[in-house]
Amino acid sequence: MWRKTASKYSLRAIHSTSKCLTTGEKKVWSELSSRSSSLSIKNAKIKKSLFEGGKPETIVNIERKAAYYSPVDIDKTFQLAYDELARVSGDKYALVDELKSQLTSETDTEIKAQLEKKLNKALVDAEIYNPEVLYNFEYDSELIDASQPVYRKLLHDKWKSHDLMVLMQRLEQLHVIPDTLPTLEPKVEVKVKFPHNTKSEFSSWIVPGTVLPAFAVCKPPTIEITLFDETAVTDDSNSSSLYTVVLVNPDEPDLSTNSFTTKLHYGLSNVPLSHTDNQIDSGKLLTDGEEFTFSSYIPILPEKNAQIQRACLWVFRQNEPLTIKSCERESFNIREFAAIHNLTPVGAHVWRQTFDRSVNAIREQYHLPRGRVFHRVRRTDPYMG
Amino acid sequence: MLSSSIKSAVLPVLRTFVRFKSKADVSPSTQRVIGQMSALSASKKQPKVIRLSNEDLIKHKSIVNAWNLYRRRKVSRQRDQLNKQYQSIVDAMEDLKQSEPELYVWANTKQTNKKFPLQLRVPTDYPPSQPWVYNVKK
Amino acid sequence: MKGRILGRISLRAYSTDLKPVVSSTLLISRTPIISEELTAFESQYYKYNNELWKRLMWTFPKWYYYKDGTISEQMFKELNPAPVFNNPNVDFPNGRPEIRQGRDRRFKQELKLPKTYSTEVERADETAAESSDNLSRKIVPNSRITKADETKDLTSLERKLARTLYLVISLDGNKWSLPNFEMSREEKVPLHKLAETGFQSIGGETVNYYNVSNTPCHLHHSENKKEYFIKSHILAGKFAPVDNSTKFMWLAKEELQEYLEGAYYEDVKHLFNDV
Amino acid sequence: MSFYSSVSELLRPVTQFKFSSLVNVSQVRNATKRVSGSRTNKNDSAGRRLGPKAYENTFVKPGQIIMRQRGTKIHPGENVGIGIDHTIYALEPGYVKFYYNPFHPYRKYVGISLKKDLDLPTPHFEPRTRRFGYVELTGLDATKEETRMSRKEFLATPKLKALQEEESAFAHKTIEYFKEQLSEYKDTVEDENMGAERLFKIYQLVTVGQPLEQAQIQATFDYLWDLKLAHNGADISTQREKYLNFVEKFDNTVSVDFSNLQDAKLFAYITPQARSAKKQEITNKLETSYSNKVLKASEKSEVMNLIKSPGIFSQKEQTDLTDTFLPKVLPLDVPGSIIEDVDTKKPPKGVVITRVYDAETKTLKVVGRPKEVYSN
Repeated sequence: MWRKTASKYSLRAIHSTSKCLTTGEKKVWSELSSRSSSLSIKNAKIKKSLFEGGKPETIVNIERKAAYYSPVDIDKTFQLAYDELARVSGDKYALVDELKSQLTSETDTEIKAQLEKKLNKALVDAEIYNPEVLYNFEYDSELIDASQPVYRKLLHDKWKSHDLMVLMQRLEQLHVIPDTLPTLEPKVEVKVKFPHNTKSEFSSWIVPGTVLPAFAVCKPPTIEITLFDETAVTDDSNSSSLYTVVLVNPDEPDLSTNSFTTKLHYGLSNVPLSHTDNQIDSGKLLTDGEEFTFSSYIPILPEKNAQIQRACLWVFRQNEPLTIKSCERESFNIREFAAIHNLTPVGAHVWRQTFDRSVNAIREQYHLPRGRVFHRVRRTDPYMG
Repeated sequence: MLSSSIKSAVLPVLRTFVRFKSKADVSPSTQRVIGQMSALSASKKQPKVIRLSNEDLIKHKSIVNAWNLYRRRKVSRQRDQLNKQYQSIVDAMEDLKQSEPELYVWANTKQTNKKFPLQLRVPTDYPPSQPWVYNVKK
Repeated sequence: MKGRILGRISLRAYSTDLKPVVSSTLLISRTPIISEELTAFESQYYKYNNELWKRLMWTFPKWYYYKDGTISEQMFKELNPAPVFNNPNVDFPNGRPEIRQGRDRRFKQELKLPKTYSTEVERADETAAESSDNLSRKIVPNSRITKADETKDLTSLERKLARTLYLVISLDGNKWSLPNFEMSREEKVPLHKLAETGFQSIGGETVNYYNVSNTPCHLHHSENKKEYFIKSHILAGKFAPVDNSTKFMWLAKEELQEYLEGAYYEDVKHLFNDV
Repeated sequence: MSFYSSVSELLRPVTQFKFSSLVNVSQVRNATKRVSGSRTNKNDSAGRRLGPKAYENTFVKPGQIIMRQRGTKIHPGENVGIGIDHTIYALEPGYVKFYYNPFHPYRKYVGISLKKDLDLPTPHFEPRTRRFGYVELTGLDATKEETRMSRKEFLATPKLKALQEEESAFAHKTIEYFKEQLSEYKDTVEDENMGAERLFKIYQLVTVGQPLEQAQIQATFDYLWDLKLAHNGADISTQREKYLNFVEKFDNTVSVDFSNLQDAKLFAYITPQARSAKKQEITNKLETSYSNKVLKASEKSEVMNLIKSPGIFSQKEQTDLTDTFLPKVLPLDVPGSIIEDVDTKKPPKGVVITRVYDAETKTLKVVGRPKEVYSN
């Protein structure tokens, strides 16, 4: 049986070698009335060179373009491959339609949740091989639309393949876990940058574990929290989409016990986040900053010879809206804080700081007392706690 | 032995024929070893690395994706058919066991002196000059 | 012991007349002689990969196979002239060449080797037999499409060399079926023996075949009849019906769908090979 | 948390063993001993004095040796180090504890607990107990220690200072320049100083890769944050309101082309929609009237002006457009860019003779090309 369909399909494929978007099957990915426009390539020229061959439009330089040679027969093979992929996608879209109709008639919430999970998977499967989606994901970051399940899947895979591993390595090796919280099951990607910086080495996203000078962290950071799981889809009434962000320094010297205490440096709560609106940036702080902040930002300003200190940023998912009036900064117990407010840690980030020449000026700006100075040789006095 | 046609092909070449002296000051045996080694080594013989443009990378990825899907579909179809065939053997034997125990015993007896036929051939890309053997000697 | 069992079974057979008739169906197939036909996508994919592979191949070590100053080297040089080198005073509108060892590294190397046969002149005095003995002759493969394919001879064993063919017969010229042989109620024989003797009786004397197993591969129930299928391959010879009114054909899977009865085909179709 | 609860059962520390049971094993020599000895049994050496030097719950100081051994009979655990000959020594002052580690169930460990009643190993999900160990300095010592530099810092200081001066000079110059240019917009921009400083901040943020709109927001945020800090918690709502009003007016009045600051020009603000429309318009114009033909010098400068129109294209877009419409050498397939029948010995004026490789015939061709096909 399959042979019949295969031969029929191959005949059609031969007739449509160079012309695309003509046959019925190809409509799956060229039809844009029910699909988001972010699933197709925006630049018409690049789209044409992808489907009809010729010199690549992504090479702008005219000489390099002329000197470029595509692999032999790639266009013809691509057309046949596209037919094959579109056919598979067509089956998946049929499944999507079926699941959607089932969803509208279903009333049981549990079955509905299962159906939604299936629907999401079908939507991913229907687009995951779309060459236009792959192109946009690789080369056109503007078109990555996190409201589409397929882009979320691609983003998640990319995160897991590198950034997540780097983060977990740094969290463990720098003992952020278990010094602040026991452990972390990462569910969201947390990216941090300090956008007030005008030096290129400090203005981009921070790699976990980097040592930063005080002037580079003197104003509140932009925090990007990318949500991957489908349950976190937000609408305003749904309280599970509210997040709490806490920045702590577990290395604040405590001379009375000859040990360390944890200090709270920044606290945000009730921050609504969704797949598309996922940044806590200056714009948001400018308009709603007062509402979110329960503990305003004070940079970590290590004292001379107090060694390197860790800035641990934790992102929690809230189970209900919180009313945190204010919080004691000194001797902050983050475990207790999470337990009291019923918070689930979903993401974390860490950078490090040490004393540098910009510390004193920033202390003055923030009206903080001058920092203590410690002897540079470590003594053998025992622990007093 | 050179055929006459080859000789005719060689003749125009002979006019440019020059016998060279050995270029290097090495013995012929050493030269031969050098030739053999260099034929095996990669130096200067490697092609340029293929650097694909963005479009071509996506095209290549899509081709590979499509191929993997295609193969997966084909293999799973074959596996399904084999499963069905096995199931129908089981069904037939179960039925035989119930209705015709005697035939079941015969059908289940191992054929010990049976040999795989040498005449069964692996398919080739092009057929032999006589595709089928008609005269059977018993 | 065996006699006792036999006696009991025959007794039981007599006692109920409604017991279905046992029969054996021979599923005799001609296995493919040539490789599978590729689909358009398959052949295109292989072609594409082959081109990539050629592009990434090492340069042919000419100096190893053709010694400097020999006749064969001269012939090779004439066939493969050196490409234009990267002259800085020349404009190359489509990229500057990168020549290493007489090959442009940007492309696959296209080599022409001296042919062992002449392309123009055929020797007049050379007979066909002589030319087939000639080791330096040009190799021309046989066509994958045979005469039987062209004349659409459905009884030929030389048709559709790339497919598995199955024998179907028709006793009256209208109803086609796989060869089926009923077992007598008096004397029981093994199913595969029944199929073999039946096949030989209708015209399989001149066939060299190989019975895959004595185990039936399928059971088809029809009204008051049980058909057990026995798999077999034809190795050589020809099916020649004893009775002239018996018609036969060698058919591939899709053709069987046309000739066999619908419900019957649906029941047995998984036994037929797709290739 | 669920992971923690599921695993914590498994990771509960194994009960500590008494150290005495480790060392109280009496030695047994199993090899037979000949009465008369042998040739190989004559060179006996002195004992190496191996074994534990500190016992369970002994208080040790940093550097004190806990165990001498051949190989790791006992592995180093928390707050201890191991030497080249596997000697285990203390890194922190505290109490010696011998223990098993659930992650390596067949190893014996020795570690130092900072408190006598704290058992080792520390539970896997509990925070570590850490000692600070530095003493606070006061008075003159503190000032001296604070100003003390590392050699690296000391050597880099003059360079850093020069760099800082250069930066501030550039900032001053640019702000002055912006002020000068802002005088044109006097009727709408009241505070030139504030405007010029804002423009400079936006310029700095744009050069590190922020989009213009985001840079504007960031500049506002930074200004208000500094304002808040300067007032130390006092009410700043009036100043805030004032600045936000100023920003709204200013950003809608004037903007600067940041693609090349050397000849930066202020220009009247255009909305993003208007900008993209203009972009489209210029690209269309370039494509219809200036592509695929040999351009005269005047036309070339027109193209350049179009590409450099202030505030329309980014730096990257400008180079891309220049590459496309003003290439170094015009391709051969452009009509009129090749003059086939030309006297190669005496080419006419304005014609350059070149050799060109023809890919079809795989030969070299001598052709004449008008001077205009070359960009310079």
